[in-house]
Amino acid sequence: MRFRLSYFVIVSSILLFAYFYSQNSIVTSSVVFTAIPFALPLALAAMVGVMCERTGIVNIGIEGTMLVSAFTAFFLGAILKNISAGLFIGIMTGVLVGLLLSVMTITWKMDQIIAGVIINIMAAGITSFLYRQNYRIPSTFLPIDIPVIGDIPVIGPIVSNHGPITYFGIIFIFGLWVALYKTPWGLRSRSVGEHPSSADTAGVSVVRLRYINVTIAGAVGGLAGSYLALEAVGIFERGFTAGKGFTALAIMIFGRWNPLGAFAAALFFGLSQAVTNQLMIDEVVQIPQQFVTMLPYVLTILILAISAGKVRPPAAEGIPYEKEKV
Amino acid sequence: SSGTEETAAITEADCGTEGAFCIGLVTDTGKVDDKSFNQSAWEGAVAGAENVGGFAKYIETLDPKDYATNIGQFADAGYNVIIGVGFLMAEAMTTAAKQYPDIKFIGVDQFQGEALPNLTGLVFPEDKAGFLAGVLAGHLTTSGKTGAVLGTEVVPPVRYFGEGFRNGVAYAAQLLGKDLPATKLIYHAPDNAFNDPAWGGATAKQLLSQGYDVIFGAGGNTGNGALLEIAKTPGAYCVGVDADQWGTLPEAQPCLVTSAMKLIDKGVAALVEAASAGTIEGGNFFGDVGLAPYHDFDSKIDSAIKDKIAELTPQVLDGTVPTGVKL
Amino acid sequence: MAILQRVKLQTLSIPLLSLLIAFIFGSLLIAMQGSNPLFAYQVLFTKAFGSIEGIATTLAKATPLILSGLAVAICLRAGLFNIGAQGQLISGALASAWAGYSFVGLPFLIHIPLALLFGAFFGSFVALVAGLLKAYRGVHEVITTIMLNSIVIALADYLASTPFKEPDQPITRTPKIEESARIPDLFGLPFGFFIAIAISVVFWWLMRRTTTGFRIETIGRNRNAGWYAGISVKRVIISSMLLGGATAGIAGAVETLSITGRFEPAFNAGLGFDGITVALLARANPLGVIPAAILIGGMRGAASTMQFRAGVAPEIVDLLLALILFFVTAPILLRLLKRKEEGISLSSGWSN
Amino acid sequence: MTNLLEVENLSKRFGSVQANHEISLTVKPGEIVALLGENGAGKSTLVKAVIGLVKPDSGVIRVKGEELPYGDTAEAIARGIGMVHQHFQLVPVMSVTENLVLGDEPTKFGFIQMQKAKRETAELSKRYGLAIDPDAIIEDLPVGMAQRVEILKALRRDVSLLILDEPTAVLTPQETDELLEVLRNLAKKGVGILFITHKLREVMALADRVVVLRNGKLAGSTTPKESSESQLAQLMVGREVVLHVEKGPGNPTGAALEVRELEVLDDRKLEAVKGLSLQVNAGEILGIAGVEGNGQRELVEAICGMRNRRKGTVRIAGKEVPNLKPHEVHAAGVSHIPEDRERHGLVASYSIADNLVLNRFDQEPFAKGWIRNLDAVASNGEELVERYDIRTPSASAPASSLSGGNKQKTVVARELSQDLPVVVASQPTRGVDVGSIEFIHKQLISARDRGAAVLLVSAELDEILSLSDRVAVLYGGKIVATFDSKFANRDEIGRLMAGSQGAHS
Ligand SMILES: Nc1ncnc2c1ncn2[C@@H]1O[C@H](COP(=O)(O)OP(=O)(O)OP(=O)(O)O)[C@@H](O)[C@H]1O
Ligand SMILES: Nc1ncnc2c1ncn2[C@@H]1O[C@H](COP(=O)(O)OP(=O)(O)OP(=O)(O)O)[C@@H](O)[C@H]1O
Ligand SMILES: [Mg+2]
Ligand SMILES: [Mg+2]
Repeated sequence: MRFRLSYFVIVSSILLFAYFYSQNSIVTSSVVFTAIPFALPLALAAMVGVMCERTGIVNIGIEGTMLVSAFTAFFLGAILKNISAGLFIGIMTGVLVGLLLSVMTITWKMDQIIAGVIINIMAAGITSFLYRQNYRIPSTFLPIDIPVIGDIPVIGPIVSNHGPITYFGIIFIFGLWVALYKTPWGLRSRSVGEHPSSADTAGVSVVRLRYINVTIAGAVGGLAGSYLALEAVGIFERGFTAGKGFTALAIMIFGRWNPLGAFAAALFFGLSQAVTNQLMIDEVVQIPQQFVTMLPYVLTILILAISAGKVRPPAAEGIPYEKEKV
Repeated sequence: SSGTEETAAITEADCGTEGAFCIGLVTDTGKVDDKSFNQSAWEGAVAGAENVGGFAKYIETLDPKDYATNIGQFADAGYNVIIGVGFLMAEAMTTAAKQYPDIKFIGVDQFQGEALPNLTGLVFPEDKAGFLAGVLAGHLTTSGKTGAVLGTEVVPPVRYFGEGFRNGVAYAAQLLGKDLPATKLIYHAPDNAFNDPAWGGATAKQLLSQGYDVIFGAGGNTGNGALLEIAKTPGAYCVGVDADQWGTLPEAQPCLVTSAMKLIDKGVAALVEAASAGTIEGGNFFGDVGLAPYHDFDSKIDSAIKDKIAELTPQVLDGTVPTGVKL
Repeated sequence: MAILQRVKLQTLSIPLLSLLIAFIFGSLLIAMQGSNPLFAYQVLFTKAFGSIEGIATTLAKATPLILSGLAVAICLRAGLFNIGAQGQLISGALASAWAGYSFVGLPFLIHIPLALLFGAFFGSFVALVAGLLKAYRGVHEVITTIMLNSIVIALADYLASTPFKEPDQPITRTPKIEESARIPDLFGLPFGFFIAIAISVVFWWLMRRTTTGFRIETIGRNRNAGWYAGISVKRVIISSMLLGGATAGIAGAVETLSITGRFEPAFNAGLGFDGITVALLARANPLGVIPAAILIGGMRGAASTMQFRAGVAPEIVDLLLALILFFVTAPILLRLLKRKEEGISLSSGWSN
Repeated sequence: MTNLLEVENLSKRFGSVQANHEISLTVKPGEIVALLGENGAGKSTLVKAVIGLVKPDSGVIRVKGEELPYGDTAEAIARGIGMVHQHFQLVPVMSVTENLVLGDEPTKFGFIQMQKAKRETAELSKRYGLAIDPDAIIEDLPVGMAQRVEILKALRRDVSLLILDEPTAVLTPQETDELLEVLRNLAKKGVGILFITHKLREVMALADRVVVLRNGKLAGSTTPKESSESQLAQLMVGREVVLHVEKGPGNPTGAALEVRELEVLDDRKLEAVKGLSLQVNAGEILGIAGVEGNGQRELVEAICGMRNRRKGTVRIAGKEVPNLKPHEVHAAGVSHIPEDRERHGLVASYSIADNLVLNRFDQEPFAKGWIRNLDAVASNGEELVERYDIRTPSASAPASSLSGGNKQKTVVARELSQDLPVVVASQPTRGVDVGSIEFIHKQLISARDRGAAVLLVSAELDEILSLSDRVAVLYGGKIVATFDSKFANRDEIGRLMAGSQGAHS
């Protein structure tokens, strides 16, 4: 059933693309090309959610993780005049936030939603409090023109010319999918998220695995934040994550806690942003602009309402694991 | 940041006493270091204070419902001039001006319908700046495609800038006898409109990939996001907004051919000085708008174009050449 | 009796101690900024609670937070995470503003309740969409409420900038409401505050003493057992979303009718999101939201004075809030006090 | 011969409960030791300490003479301990194979070799004679199958000590016999077995040695040869227990529950009940015997309003009831002791008193109109706690604080205290200790004696045979035979349950 759904989505996407491409190849490529930068921060942020929730930890602190990582990535990148160092520091900041979330939710067994809210408020406050002007990074991570692939007709212009974090991010998403479904780590992680005592009784340390995964997820959140600061725009501003971490939660659920599903959902979002823009560019619509901007949100609700079915989240999510209560 | 700017003569403690000249500035919900109009207004206040030997201080507003309270803090502390930034504060300013007739109020971006003697609206014909930038853009474009990445349509200055720019391009087409397609105006959704640089950048990418080669970025950080993206693309031009962004956003220099300026700092400083001198009048005060210098692009722009812009500037500013933007 | 005292002591001592520790941490940050923390706190406190006007401001700030906190709390009780209080609140604010300026010549005894009703109705209408989708299609309320927030914000913006816009001026806002729709002050305190208190008490009573409250609580704790015991899961989902939405709508309406006097998008920014913090701080207890909201309201109301007098950036308030929430919920203090840990669990993921 | 397992003076306290107090125990290779005790005696705690799921407060655990670190499950498994847990430790959404390899996956280049794992699973299942589909998803399996997976999971890692915590609670008699056979064979190969159960019959049939716990302490140790079932029961409970159900003759009057031509689908939309008819008279207990998965659950759920009927009628006290919700069926006169008490029977975080009115909270006297009468709820709670012997310090304590047996008594108290004309009891004593079983049985009989029609569904054939006035055998969604229990023959019923044709009486 799920497989057929994904096939259906893939096939109809290709058909739609082919149709529009035959109508106007430049605009169509451009819209799909632009969907990627719109989608990438959402997709990476959604991976944070997927990784945490698959091991049973609800993470609504993604927004805060991105914000504070973007902050350190940018300012240390600027101070050290080295964006690679900034990227490293941004990721390490994410790791620290992941560890903080781990301590709160795994060791202290705090309510996971509260823990996420704390991270969000704290991140917004501290980055705004410490913000200073007149810092510049030497340059951003620049788009890469991929030699052979870039020359392939139709596909080349879409997949080439993105920045290195974008490529790494997409590879990571596919890698995460493989790891989650094909490796011992993935099987154990999913078990811990579904039924932690089963994993525990099989000799898998629930606490350790959750720590590892939430921390790695933090690093991914750091990557998403660094992407915004160092690749997408090259500046840091207060609150400039603009709610992407929350939209990512919806994307994660939309994608059914599956890395590729979430990536597809993020692409759908990115695509609807790009299409929205294109509608304004082509002035095909005379309806008020607010209605155009509502479009992706309305579409998402409609699609979910129609295709719905009950999405089933990892069963142990949100519940602290009490080892002795097996 | 302590939020104060002292000059040798006067300190905060003197405010409210005879002979002290104190200027208070209330930001809108942005911060005073927003690289945008709050910052420009504050810089103007500081410059004004320095010139007249006064003292300046700001309060950053968190919640738009606090405008009146924050204005009241300065009023109660005996400040002589209170500057309110942003058109959303207009109502609170009017109320305060009536309540404190002895204090001079300066409302940045606040058009005054009815004139109060102690309330001066510092307003700008943004459409004219946008128009001039548009004319330049119309001359510079090789693909003929021009666009603008903007904050939300519902904030009037943004719309004036954008539509002015579009009409400017159309005017250039007429001048050149070319058939340029209309400039595309892309507005962000109202939510978070001025603080979504990632959206601005990606939208600029979309325009660039469809061959748009002169793009106007106007909308706080959102617009800045567009400029930064364009700066990565060789051969494309971008146009900044408000201040001369050559200085405020140096990262955009590779593409920044000019900025559609609206000189808030200069206007605020002038009004502060007028207040100090007692020459300030109620009603509207029109601040300066115009194009920023071309900086490094000066040598790359055809002198015929530069001459044309120079010739057109006074005509647009005095209204002989109408921008056609409905205000 | 002794047990009662111990319980009371614990419920008070932890939050107070958390407050203290948060402020100590905060003072480090303030000192780092080059200001005097003690002076800053003194300003903060005297501004928020040191005078009648200060208290009035604090309570006025707290009023919408109590209500939006309730809107989140009541849904949490039913096991639903209502991130949509913001959208519901905006919808209520706009609807009440419309009712406030469109009906002319009504006596205030009719006009105010009517406008409040409009707020409640449209707030709950937005929530209803999420409730129906959850109950009948199983679409998760977190997605729908996030999406609905964006939709409502855009829609309200359109309405306030086009059909409902105050004519002859450029700002996106509705006309001012009629005087007859203005909620007056009572004893120098905002009357809306008393409405909010009354609604909290009603909710508290509802959850404690009525069968409706029992239904909501049962579904929140064990959906299967509740269904088995004859409680309609669908009805509880829908009715708690409706209740939450109506409360958020009233939050927007009270704010419009007593403070802002019209709908203007920026006026309602963040109120619904603060409601989440309030509800969590109060552990979803309908009476607990009152002190939580007063705390947040007081700090927010006094932040600009603190900046004015002590030169401290107002963001410090957010940091203090996060720290307080942290210390209230982290078990560190409980361990320090050697108290038996009581787990608070409001959420059990998206599945519940 | 050295001991395989030595536990010395092991103690563990949970808050105010001393779950284990200075317990010592040994298991030799090839020995089968049964561990007995009431609910809450500390059996599970003890074995969980051995496998490292619980950290003891003090004491020593040695495996093959070497000390085992506290709380290290992976280490315990590595030293050859396998355990079948009291509650399923299987990931419901995953396949049998995935569950089996979890924690010890065959890999190549870091990837799981799923094909190899599946082959291993098939081999394993063949080796122990426990047939199972490697690709089946756990949550689709009937409990008996799931239990097989549990057992295979424990056996997969070459165990030298196998611990089983109530493995037969969910098995049919046949399955139980198969399991006991597997265990005997393992013991022959030198595997030590530590076996927890509430079923004395199994102890007598299997164990070499019996260790009894009471209140967390060692109450005694014996062998099946030296003692009888009732002696064991007495050792467990500390008093004499009537193992044999005492009941007078039934006094059946007219039909109180009639089911005609019932057809019901299961969760997978397959027909589980196929045109079934039955009748339970007032003042009689009708027991449904059958191997789990033959439609018992669907039958009960269809009667009690938890599942829609596709076809057929249900009459209660002569009145036909349509497809209803559970509480409406209750209102029509049916008490229901649900199979899954944690899921449907109780709200764990609610007080016992609230749980005792869970299906009547909105009725007089517990509510007047819209307002709950908390005093009435509290006094009802106290009364029932007293009357039904629910062991708790207070009726206002949360239900989660109760032991399994007392949780079940709470549900029984709620359902039977209402004197409704029909009682449907589904697995009423599953996982409950002998003392509580005795009590629950008495309650069911007294319900019958006051004139209720009792429909009893249980996987325990002994329970069915001793309690029922009539026994109906369910096979393949149909009633294949009905006996008067006086003439019922255990073997014949067993054969009918397994699907072979038999004579009708
Ligand atoms: N815990 C459960 N066990 C078995 N089936 C269930 C359970 N919960 C729900 N169902 C099934 O799902 C159906 C829909 O569930 P839901 O609880 O939403 O219905 P409801 O409470 O009867 O609502 P309404 O009265 O609005 O129809 C039920 O009619 C029932 O068949
Ligand atoms: N994690 C825990 N926290 C608190 N108390 C516990 C915990 N686990 C067990 N207990 C308590 O310890 C005692 C022994 O429990 P245990 O599970 O060992 O009993 P048992 O003999 O296995 O009972 P049963 O036959 O019902 O399975 C009980 O009173 C139980 O309530
Ligand atoms: Mg139903
Ligand atoms: Mg046990």
